[in-house]
Amino acid sequence: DTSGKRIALSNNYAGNSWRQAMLETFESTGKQAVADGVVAAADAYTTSENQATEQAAQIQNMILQGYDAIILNAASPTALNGAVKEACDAGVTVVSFDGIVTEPCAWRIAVDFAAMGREEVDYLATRLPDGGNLLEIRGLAGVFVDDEISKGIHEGVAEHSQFDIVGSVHGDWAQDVAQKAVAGILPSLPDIVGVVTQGGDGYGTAQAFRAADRPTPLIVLGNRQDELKWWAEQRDANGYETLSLSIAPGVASLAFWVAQQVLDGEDVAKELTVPFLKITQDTLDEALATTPEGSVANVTYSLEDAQQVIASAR
Amino acid sequence: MNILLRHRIILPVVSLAVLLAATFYMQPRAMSYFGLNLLFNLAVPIALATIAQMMIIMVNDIDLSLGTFVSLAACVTATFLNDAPILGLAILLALILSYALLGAMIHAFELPAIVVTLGMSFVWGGLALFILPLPGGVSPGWLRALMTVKPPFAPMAVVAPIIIAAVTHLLIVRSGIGTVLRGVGGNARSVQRAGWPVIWLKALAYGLAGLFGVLAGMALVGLTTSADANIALRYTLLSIAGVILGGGEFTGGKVSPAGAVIGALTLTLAASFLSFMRLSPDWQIGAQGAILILVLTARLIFSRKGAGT
Amino acid sequence: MTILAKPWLWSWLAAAAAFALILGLTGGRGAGELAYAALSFGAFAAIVGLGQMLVITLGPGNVDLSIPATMTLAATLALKAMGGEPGTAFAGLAIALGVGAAAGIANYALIFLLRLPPIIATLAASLVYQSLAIWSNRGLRIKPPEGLADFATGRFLGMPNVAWVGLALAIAVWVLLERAVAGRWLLATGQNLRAARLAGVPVELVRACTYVAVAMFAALTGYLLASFSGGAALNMGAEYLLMSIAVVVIGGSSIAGGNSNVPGVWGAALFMFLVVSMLNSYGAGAGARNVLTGAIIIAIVIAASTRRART
Amino acid sequence: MSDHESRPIVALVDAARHFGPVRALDGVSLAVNPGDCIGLVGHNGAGKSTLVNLINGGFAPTSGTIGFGVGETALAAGVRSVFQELSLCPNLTVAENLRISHTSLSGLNWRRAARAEIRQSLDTIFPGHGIDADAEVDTLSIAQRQMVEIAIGFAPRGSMARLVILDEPTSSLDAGIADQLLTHVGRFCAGGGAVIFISHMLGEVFEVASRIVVLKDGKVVAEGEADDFTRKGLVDAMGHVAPEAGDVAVTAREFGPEILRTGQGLAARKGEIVGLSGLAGHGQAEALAQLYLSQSSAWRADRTARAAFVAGDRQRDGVLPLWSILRNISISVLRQCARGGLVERQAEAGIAENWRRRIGIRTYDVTNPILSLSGGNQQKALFARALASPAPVVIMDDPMRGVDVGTKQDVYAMIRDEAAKGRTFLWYSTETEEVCQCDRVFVFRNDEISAELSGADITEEKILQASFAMQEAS
Ligand SMILES: Nc1ncnc2c1ncn2[C@@H]1O[C@H](COP(=O)(O)OP(=O)(O)OP(=O)(O)O)[C@@H](O)[C@H]1O
Ligand SMILES: Nc1ncnc2c1ncn2[C@@H]1O[C@H](COP(=O)(O)OP(=O)(O)OP(=O)(O)O)[C@@H](O)[C@H]1O
Ligand SMILES: [Mg+2]
Ligand SMILES: [Mg+2]
Repeated sequence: DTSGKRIALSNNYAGNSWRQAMLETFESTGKQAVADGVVAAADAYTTSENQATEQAAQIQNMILQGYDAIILNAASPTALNGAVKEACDAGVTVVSFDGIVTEPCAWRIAVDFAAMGREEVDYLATRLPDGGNLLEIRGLAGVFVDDEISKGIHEGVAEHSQFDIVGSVHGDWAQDVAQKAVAGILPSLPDIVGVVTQGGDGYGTAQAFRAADRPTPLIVLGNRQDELKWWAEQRDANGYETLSLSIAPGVASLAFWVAQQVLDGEDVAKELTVPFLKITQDTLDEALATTPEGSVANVTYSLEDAQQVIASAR
Repeated sequence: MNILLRHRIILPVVSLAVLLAATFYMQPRAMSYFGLNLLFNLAVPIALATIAQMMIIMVNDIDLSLGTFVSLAACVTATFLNDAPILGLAILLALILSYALLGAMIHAFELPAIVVTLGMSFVWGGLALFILPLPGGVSPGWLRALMTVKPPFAPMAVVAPIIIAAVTHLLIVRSGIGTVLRGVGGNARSVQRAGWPVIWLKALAYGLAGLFGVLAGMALVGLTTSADANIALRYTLLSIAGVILGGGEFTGGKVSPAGAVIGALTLTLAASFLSFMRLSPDWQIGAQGAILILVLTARLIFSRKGAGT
Repeated sequence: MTILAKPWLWSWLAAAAAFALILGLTGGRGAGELAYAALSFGAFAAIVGLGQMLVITLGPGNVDLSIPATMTLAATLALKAMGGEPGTAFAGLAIALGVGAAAGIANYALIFLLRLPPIIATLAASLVYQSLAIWSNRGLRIKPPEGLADFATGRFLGMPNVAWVGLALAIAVWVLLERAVAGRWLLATGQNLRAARLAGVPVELVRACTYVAVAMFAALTGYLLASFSGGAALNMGAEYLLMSIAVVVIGGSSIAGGNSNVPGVWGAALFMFLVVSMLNSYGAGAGARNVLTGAIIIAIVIAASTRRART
Repeated sequence: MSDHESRPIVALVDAARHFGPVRALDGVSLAVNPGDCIGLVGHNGAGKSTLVNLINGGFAPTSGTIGFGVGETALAAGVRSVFQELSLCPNLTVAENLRISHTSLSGLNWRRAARAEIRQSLDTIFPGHGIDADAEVDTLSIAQRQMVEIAIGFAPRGSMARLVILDEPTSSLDAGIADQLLTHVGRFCAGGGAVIFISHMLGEVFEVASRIVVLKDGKVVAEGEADDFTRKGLVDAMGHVAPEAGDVAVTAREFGPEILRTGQGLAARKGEIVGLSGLAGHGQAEALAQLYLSQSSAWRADRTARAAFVAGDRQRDGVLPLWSILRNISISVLRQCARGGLVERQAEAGIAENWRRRIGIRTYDVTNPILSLSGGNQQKALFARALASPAPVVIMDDPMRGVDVGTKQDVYAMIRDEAAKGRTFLWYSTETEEVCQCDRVFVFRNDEISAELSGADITEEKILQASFAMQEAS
């Protein structure tokens, strides 16, 4: 019985649509769970700055506030270990997701980001058997997710030797930053057949190609609604075909249920994996229909989903 | 006269006390050895960084690179200092030295410090990315032990700021060289005319800032156990706010080390206080701004009073 | 000798050098394309830079750190109000500028009424604006009306429309500072506030107008940038915090106030775009890119200041 | 006398200093011996401050040599300088400021030693000064700061002061304190020390100097025992033929209606020259600043200003340091020479050039930076700024600080001229002689008006009486 337990979400950043969708999913899941008497409280906290130091302080405050579990989207996989350890020592359950922490006492709901990078290149190989030049859009420098995806992409390219990465820029997972970086490097690049991205940067990339009057290459997208809409428009106009994949913000609800299960005394493995959300030419219209304007394609996970994930990890 | 001198420190002390009382009221659990430690231990590196910023503000400059510098120091601490202590120490010393050099250069070429440090923030940040392209590294064991030591009576998080304040007060306010350094901020020309080599004094002030910046990075790693290239970016603005909150002024060499430390504690506490209030996530960020304004508004009441007497 | 003493020269030289280095890589191919991109993105930096320059001219300690938040808030509210409906572009512009003016007034009220140092006041206010932006739209990216998007990404006489806007504003600011009474007041206030007041300058009016102006410049930039890149994002202004200060100082304006430099702002804005493009084109990693950018900024400042000292 | 004591403390041989085309100092030879008290006089921009800066090492000479009796540098030779503008650190206490100059003061207990030393020095020079050694300098009045600076100059500071250079030390001191200083200078020289005393107040120079050196346009034009000069001879040597003060009788005039009255009781009629007097630091400057601020607004600028202000503390209140002389002057008339909000630059330049000629600012081009002017000439530019404006009331806060005799006469005449045309002047001065030229005088004591004098009542004795009465009573 977890009806007396209190769960907190520690979030380090609220400045993009993905995080906003994540907060919303958590809030609706949490509210419902409180209303159903599953838990006593489910509160979300966001730091004012995307910084590990602030989040560490936030976690320490949660310990003081006496939460029973903290679910955590971490600013850094290692810099929060001190605070997470303190939480564990104080008897608090810590479940990290998306931005996971390496501290062994915490649970991790991980997405295999490297696999995501590899899959992008694999997909390009099926579509472009002749290969060609690729442009890589990276995320925020110095962040673990950026490095993982990039690693996967480079592994993929090593495997499919017909591809060459001829340029790489940091788009910080933001359309406007990506647009600017791509516009700056394009003039010095040869013809590009494909763009591998990390999510949140595909639309900006497409805009930059359009502004430079270059043919639109095959851009792998990242599930943002504006990207999907652009994709649908291109498809209708000229049969454009691509793949979109990213982690679903609803993973916060999965983390919530995992934490609830741990509090409930379930035996849960420390390492859990969640598949990423993939949108193909066939599922595009469906995804577009269910994604709110300006948001991100999402799925909300239920208790059953969580139990399934837990069971498959055993 | 003495009232005026003292009142510069009264305000930070009062703000901290009020905020602390409000925090204890909302979260009585904080009123314990364990609670105080959780509340304040992350303020220790901030306090050190604030002191570093104060050294720069003391000579009428401002440092926009402090956050990236502390991040770099943290990266060095979590990698070289742990793996090869001698090399790590040498690198940290080189960092301090380069800060001193920067001060001398700013003086010699009469460069605006704000621009040079803005440029340096890119440099430090880039170097940190070289050292740790990925978050990671490990805190040296002795450092972790030092930062988590449990002294009798009061937790480390309370003892350390007191020590920092006392040491820097002696160094900056009481000592002869500290007086001359503040004099550089007050009127560099007259210090020069008295025969002091102002370029060395500037180098010294910047070197001290580098020293405290490095200490901040080390303390931070001791607490977080590892580092990343972006770990302390926030410290730039936080440290400036801390100096001002502590009764310092941007020009004229008017700074107070004890005030700066208290300012750092107040800022840390303000964030915790807000999280105890359980605001809606939409407003949590804005509330941090509001509380910053509120605390500084207290300055106004005091300065009006000060002017009245 | 006199031309070398012009502080704005160095930012233009640096921009030209970066431009040439990129073209060196491509063997001269893509020059027009690159110039077009530089003008497009430089325009945003130039517009916020012009605003920041006015504030920095007010003297030591004056700076607006709320530019990113104001950009985001203005863009968010304007795009939400327009909702992608055609024919709403001017209403959206009015909303954006109105938000800018309100933010500017709020910033100045904190500075004037509460006597907060501008750095702290605008920093604190920016957190509030950020909250407002989150609260109003929860980070949804709403598309601009088509006509507006076409304008923002379009060109006129071969130059991007946004660059024309930036150019017009630069000329307006230049005339203000060089010829107008108000500009003289601003420059006097920046040199010595007390002396300016005693010389009959309405210093508080000058300060208030300046803080409102910078916020409105930021709001306009936010509005244009959101239209340009297909929607407002909560973090869209982030990089313009350091950028706005950097273009002012690289452009040769004195950070000590009372002295400003319009052509330099544009040169520096182009440079900031081109240097990143150049380093990207040469395949520099994030670390090397940062170190080199920083080193170049410092080199420009040293070059400009030693030239000035010699004359 | 031992050998080195008979050698000059400092000797300049053909020393010159040029700033680009400006020959600030053009070949000066001068030896200062122990026991000398040299009065250095000259018009504004004659090169006095430049000479001082050469002796104390602030500037290197363009040509010629500077030799010291002891050691290689001015500091080692025991040369001390008291500069006219504030060269204390305002954020430090009086004792801490001594520490700055006393580079060898060290040890754990340096504060006690510094406090004792500065107290001792202040007590010796200015008995009854009432300055706390632990007071922060920015809480002191400008006169008190000047006293502290002088005391630091004469303090032993490890070695002994052998030559003290005083650049216009009395310009912000009132007569009583100035007398204390002159007495001390006499004592110091009698004890074997040397002093270079720069002042535009010739009376003081005659009182204290044993030898007088006259500079004109960077050259020594006259030099000799003080007794060999007459006041008129000195003024002639400085190159001015302006009439002496008092030559022009103050004629009784008709005034217009009263146009000003403050809560404090300060009042002025149209066309009147109203003087403010009393000991320095008794609220006169504050009263004037308040009056000006109440007459103008920080929020709007009237087309014609109601008042104009001439600052005495020009660094703090007057000069806009980055600008040319032209822009510094024209700031007060921008609204007059603007059309549609844009400045008409020809009109502006015309006004500035006109005033440069009328008031005799020593520059060949008004587009030169204001800081290239000597202190006195900067002050003239500030005068030009106020007089050029159409404001009916001109408020002057000790505006003659550092203005030379000849110029003073010109300015007096100009003020009377403008007053006759119907302008009102409020004029605070530390020099009683100037105040005596006014139509009406308010004497301040402890931030209040202690006497209002007019007509024949305006005499030095009456003013002094009103300044001191209360203090003697209490
Ligand atoms: N740094 C400088 N740059 C250019 N010109 C200078 C500089 N310093 C002094 N001068 C010029 O040198 C001349 C002598 O100046 P100085 O200050 O020595 O005169 P002064 O005799 O002290 O005059 P005053 O009585 O007004 O103080 C002046 O014409 C002045 O404009
Ligand atoms: N910032 C500066 N830049 C260039 N020259 C300067 C600067 N400040 C002062 N000077 C020069 O130094 C000389 C001395 O200036 P200062 O204000 O000390 O004059 P002063 O001797 O006090 O004037 P006065 O005797 O007229 O009161 C001036 O001639 C001026 O040209
Ligand atoms: Mg002089
Ligand atoms: Mg002088």
